[in-house]
Amino acid sequence: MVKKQYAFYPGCSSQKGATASNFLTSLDVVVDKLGIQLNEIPDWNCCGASIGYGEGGELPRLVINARNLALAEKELPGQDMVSGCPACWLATRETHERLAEHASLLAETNEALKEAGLKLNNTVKARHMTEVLIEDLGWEALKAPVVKPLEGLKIAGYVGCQTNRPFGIAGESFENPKYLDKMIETVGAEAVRYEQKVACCGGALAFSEPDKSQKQIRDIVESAYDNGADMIVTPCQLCQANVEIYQSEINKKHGTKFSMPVVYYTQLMSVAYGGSAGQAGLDGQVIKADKLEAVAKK
Amino acid sequence: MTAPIATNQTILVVGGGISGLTAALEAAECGKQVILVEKTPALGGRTAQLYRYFPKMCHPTCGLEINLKRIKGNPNVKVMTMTEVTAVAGSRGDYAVTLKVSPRFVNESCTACGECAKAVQSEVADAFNYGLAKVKAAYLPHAMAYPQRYVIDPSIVGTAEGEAAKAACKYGAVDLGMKEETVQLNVGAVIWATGWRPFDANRIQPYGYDRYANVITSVEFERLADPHGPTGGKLLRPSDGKEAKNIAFIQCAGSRDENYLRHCSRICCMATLKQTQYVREACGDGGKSTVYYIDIRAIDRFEDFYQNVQKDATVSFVKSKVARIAENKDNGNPVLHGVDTEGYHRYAVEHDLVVLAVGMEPEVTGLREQGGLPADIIQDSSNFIEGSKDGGMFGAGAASSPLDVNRAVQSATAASLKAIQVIHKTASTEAA
Amino acid sequence: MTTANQNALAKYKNNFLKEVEANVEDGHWVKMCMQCGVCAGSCPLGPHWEHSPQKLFMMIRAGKREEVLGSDSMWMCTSCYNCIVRCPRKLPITHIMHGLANYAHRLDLAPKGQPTRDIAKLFWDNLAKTGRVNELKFSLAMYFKDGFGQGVKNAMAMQATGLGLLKAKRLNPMEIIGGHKCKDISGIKKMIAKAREIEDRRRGLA
Amino acid sequence: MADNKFAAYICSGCGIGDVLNVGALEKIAQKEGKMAIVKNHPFLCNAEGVQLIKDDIANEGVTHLCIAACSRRAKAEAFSFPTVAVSRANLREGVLWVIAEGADHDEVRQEMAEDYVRMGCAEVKKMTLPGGNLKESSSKRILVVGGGMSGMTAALAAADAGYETVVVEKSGELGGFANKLLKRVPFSGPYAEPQPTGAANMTARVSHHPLIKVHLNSTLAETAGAPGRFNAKIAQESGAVAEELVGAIVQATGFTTYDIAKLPELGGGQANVVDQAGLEAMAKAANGGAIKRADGKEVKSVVFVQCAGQRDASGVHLPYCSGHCCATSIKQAMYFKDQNPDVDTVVIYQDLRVPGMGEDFYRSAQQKGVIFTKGKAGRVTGGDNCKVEFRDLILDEDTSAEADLVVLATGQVPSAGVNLDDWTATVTAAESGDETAKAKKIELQKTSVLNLTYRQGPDVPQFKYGFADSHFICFPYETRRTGIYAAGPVRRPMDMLQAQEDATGAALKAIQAVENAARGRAAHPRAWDLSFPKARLEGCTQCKRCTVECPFGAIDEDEKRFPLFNEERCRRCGTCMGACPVRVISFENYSCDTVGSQIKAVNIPDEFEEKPRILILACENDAYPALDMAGIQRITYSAYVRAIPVRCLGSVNTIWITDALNSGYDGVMMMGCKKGDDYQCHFVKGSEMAHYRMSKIGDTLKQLGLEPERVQTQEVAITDNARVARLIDEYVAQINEIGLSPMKGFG
Repeated sequence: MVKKQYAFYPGCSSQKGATASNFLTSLDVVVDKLGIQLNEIPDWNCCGASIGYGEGGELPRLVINARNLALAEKELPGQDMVSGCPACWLATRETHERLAEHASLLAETNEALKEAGLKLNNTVKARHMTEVLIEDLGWEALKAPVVKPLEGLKIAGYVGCQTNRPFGIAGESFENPKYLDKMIETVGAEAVRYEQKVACCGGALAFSEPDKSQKQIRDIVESAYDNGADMIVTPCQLCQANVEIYQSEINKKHGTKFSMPVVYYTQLMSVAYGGSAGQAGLDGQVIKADKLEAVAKK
Repeated sequence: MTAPIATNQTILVVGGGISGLTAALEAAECGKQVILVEKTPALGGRTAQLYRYFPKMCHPTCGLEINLKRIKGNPNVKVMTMTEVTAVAGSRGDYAVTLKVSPRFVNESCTACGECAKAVQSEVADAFNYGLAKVKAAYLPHAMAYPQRYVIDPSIVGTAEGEAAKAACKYGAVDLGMKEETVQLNVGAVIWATGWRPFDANRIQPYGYDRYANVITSVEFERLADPHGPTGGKLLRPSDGKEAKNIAFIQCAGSRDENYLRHCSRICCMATLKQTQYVREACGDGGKSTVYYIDIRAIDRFEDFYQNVQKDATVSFVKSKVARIAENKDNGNPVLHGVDTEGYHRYAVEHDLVVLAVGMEPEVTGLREQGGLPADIIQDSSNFIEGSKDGGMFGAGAASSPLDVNRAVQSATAASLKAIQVIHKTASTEAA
Repeated sequence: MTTANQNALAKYKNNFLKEVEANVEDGHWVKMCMQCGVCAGSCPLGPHWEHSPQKLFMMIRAGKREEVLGSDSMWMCTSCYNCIVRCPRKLPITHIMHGLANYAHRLDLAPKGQPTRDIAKLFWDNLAKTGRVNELKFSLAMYFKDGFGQGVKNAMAMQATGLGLLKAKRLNPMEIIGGHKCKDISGIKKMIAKAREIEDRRRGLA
Repeated sequence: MADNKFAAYICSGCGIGDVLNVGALEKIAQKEGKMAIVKNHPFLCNAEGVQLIKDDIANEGVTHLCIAACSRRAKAEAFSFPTVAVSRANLREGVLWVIAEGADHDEVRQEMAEDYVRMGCAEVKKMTLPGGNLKESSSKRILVVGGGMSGMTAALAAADAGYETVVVEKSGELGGFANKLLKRVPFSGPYAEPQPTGAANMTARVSHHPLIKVHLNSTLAETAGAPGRFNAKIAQESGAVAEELVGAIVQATGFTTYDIAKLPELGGGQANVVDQAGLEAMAKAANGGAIKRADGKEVKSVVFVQCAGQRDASGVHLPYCSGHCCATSIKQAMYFKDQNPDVDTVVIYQDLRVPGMGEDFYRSAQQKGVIFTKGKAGRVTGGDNCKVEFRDLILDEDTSAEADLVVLATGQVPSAGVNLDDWTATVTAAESGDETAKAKKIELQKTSVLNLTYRQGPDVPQFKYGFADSHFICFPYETRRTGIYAAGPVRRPMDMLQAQEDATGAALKAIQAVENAARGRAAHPRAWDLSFPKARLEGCTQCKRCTVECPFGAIDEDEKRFPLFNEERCRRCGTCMGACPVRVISFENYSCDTVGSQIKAVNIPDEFEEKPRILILACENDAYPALDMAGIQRITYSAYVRAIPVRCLGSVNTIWITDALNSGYDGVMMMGCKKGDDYQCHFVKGSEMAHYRMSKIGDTLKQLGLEPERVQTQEVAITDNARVARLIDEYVAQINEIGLSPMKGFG
């Protein structure tokens, strides 16, 4: 069958050996089963993430993102840009929209891009992987490849911030988006109702303000436990890292016994679609997602 | 039904709320022929669903009684209920109007004796109480309903219950064979008194109206406070029927917000100040009202009402747009999160009940398809009616701007004269 | 005092609002705030702010330049975007906070040693070097930003975490030598330099 | 006129026939009611039943009929027979639906129904069909007092509807306050920019309108007469007096701005501190250029202080908010910004009040760079460098702003003429020979706007804070001086948009008044009423109670101090009838007799039967509907009460009470609406008066040897369906407590 083509922007954290490498691993099975072809944007660069502003300022941030858009425009014409990482997506989409809105900024941007031998017409649409799955394929298509429904798994869908605000998924509310729960149910698991669905994990401040952001993380994990979740699932690389990695810190500081696995929605899909634990990147968990591995081993 | 006689000397008033009633009566009491059409089964509109008015704390039904008496005593006004305008053709001084009359399944013979209701068991949502209660599927819309005639809900037509209702009526008033009808009229001028509707609170996601039982709207609160309402006037909260004593009022719920309504709905501040006095009436010194606001817009003479409420020890004011509402799972209390901007004080407080002072939007929006307004109508950015291009149709009351009752009546009275000007001009030019 | 700061002071005298409108990302929105405070209540790190966004906007209108730019409040922004989606006047508050922080940083009026400020700089330098972020170097840099001794402490403190990632092959020791990078590094460097130059010119900071 | 023929029609529908002995009711109508024709019908309100009645009117010459069926509030259209006198005996809502079911109530229920039939017959016998009082010579011209925006709007609105209009303006030109404005706030989308006032165009239209006559430099020296025949004497600059015969009056006399000299703490009177009117003058002088101060200096910074001398709880300044000032300051700040964006404009407000689409106007000002600061101004000092000290309520600190100019947003003070409470007090004092009062009366007279020759004083009553507003939320034009309607800022603080709407509404009411007067009909709230009070002057004792107590100033006194009724001013409430100690005042269809005969018609059981009889006199607007709706909701109450609806408790004549007690009633309940400041009475003081009169009845009761409890007055709201039933049962219990009346059998 004809595969859907997208200009793929993996983002730094998804690179081999980086904090979200397991996301990329798990994505392979998913795109394969769903007939999606991801064409990596050649020589893409970092988006500046949400912390880039401090030193980067406005125009330099716009410019580095414009470079990726320009590369996609040039090398992969006619393809939407899709990113797996909310921060990458957000920065790129913001750039796309602000340059569309302000001609002067676009001119300045191109003046800078010229230094890298590029020009931006700003024609590429920047999208997030979840957007593509839901809007371009639809729930039926996402359900079709399920061979190992994740029966009995109780999962807390943690949407977090940047896949949800300010753009979000079409038709979803900022306060109570339902698409992640729907994904959980699509792969045969049970979606847990809890309060922290769209709470912030502290984001980039996990490094600079550990106590403050770990307070956020603690609330999230606690609430997941209180509502009987076996694991947390998220579409966000930074959320995944923060919520999983710092549990040990929190345990140390507060004597809690957190050991709540945090996985990507693609890992759920990968397993449900018949992928092995390895293919689902489950070996990449700092806190092992045993129940999910068990299904994978079935 | 037979279409009433109408000519280019007739004024059509669309909407039987306080504005429509006023527009119709003021013209009729000047000797003009008026046809008053109302979408629902009874006149009175949203004011009839209010418990008290600000600032006098008097009862809207008192004025309604007088207006109904005026209607009963005035042959110049022809009332058509369950009727909607579906099309308007022609122009100033000579309009051809198409009306859709929905079946009531009860004819003029009804004496309101109530036997049909006794014969019926199944219930439907009580529109008069904003769905907070249920009524029999054969019902009188409310105690003061005019026309004083029962309604058979379509849901039981064609069922055994429908037949039972028919059998129970000694007067042959139940007519299950009624069909929707289309009526054509010629009129000289049209007054659109189509009123307002409360903004859909579900859309204000941070406040969780769709998720938390104890977050309700200001119009629902009116029904709770009303002795004729579903709780007999007790402030019982939905989740557990407990009496609510500590109540939060959130202003600008939808209004003054570019995510929802651009405009300020004008009435909500006074409505809330009034409702804090419902709490006092119900709970005395044991009650507690907290008003979360951006600006208190107690305009002109109403200022003294505001000053008196400020003196009330049970009422406090917080200058803050509440950021979000969570729910205390243990007791069902809504928890309000936000910041008091007068000096920056953060709060996270529980209340028994939250009342959203929802904004007003026009009941009939800008939609041009059936049931919408004719293309000739000029509307502002919030779809309120500014007038018509040909100057023969007028907005009145809350259809023209978010207005309190007093100003809606003022607006309707003015609209009435503008309509009279139109038909007088037609008459004089025809005479000439 | 930096020359940038002197220039700004000279140019805008006592009209801080005009300065913000001209020099701060989305600063022209500040005047549209109606002081409802929904942003203040929506921020996850709100409790740690000295001044909430809406209050900062009022302070800007009141010309409290040093207090605003010297504040560490906007450095508390986690970029969660709650304030943006709830603002009834549709102010891009998150961006304004980023803009204020960046402006304060450029004029060197931002608090010294403000951790987010320092890390933001490290992060940017890190990505500007190769075009991509090198997480290991970035983390190490973070640990050692306050000197060697503190660095060791930090590293030890985070050892469990680090080892965890290492085990999970999500932290690659080989990154210390080389690691991911873009091909056209020089182009990227020139491009960023140019962008900075244009922006500074526009803001009169050059 | 043909002989009277009386008929009674008893409906046995809605279960009446199942529960009541209709045959017995018929007999009573014949024997006791003396009805020539008595018929019953199983469904009287349907076409056939109604036709039965119509035929008897046509063929049998029936002139008076009593319909014993449902409440008078039900089936009004079906039972409308305009050519005959009609009474309604309320068997359904009044008996069937409120008396507990079951055999043990059959007897008392039947007795109650029989009494209502007796009452219905007795009432109709005393009624005559109101003929109305058509006036051939009635004037349909409209007088508009005041030539400002409100006045001009009213004049044009009436004239465009085809009514001749006379405008009286005290100044030398039309336009009023609007002439002082550079621009006005926008009335329609996009609500972003100040707009031309349009005063000039309007002035031109008014001046050239064929149906409008304008008197400039003129005031009202005297206004005599009544709706349809007001005679206005217009004093002109020349000293000449013109006379205009008009049918109704719109008072659009506007407002004056609150004097900033009264605000020294806010810099009032100091250099470069002006009010909004002052700023308009400067803006007009600038004529599109930079706005300059008195000293010629160009204004580079301006601070607007909102609520200056308004919303004042201390009682020193205006307690109210004038509504328009926030938008006005926004507009004025735009004057500066539009001319030069670099001018610093700061608005210091407590609550920014720009309702409706005004929110967009506010946004537009912010967009233009106007700074809004929530704060409370403390001290303002004028001079070359003005300073406004204020509390910044957001930053929670005392601070100050310096500016070239300070604008104080002061309020509107209505020009409503003489305060009638003040007037009445002065007149009473003057009449008792108080010299200073006499002098004051002359001074007050000078301040009058209308100079009405009414006994109740020269101007319209003021509602609150000197505004000539209506007391009613549902009826903003419900005036206390029939045919005279206040419009614009004299009625209530308002902006130009509302004023123009208001003036249009007032013009309609004026048109209505002249039409009603011509037809000899009452005005709102009894617009359909063709009855009017008649007095048998030969019996009058000139006690003046009627003239004093008429809430609408409808009754003057002739030189011999006999009452002079101006029926066109009359609202048919019957207060005069209730006031009259010798009972010489009556309406065709409502009189001491129509009610008195009902009271007497009730069958009073002797004391041994232990069946008390309690008379209820219920206000027909609130209490009677409440009783009715108790029935509709099937709330039961005692069968010992007999309810009679009255137009207003003010119309209750004490003779009814004494007659009732004399004839053996055990108690009388009077149910009226709320009294006091927030009174509900559409006839102003009816309820209050009843309470007052009943407080006086104590002596009479003593003479009769009766307990004071035997007469009770209650405030009843229309929503009191359940409460009214409770009140009745409690009162019955109380009466049983004190025992039955000793007067039985003497009546």
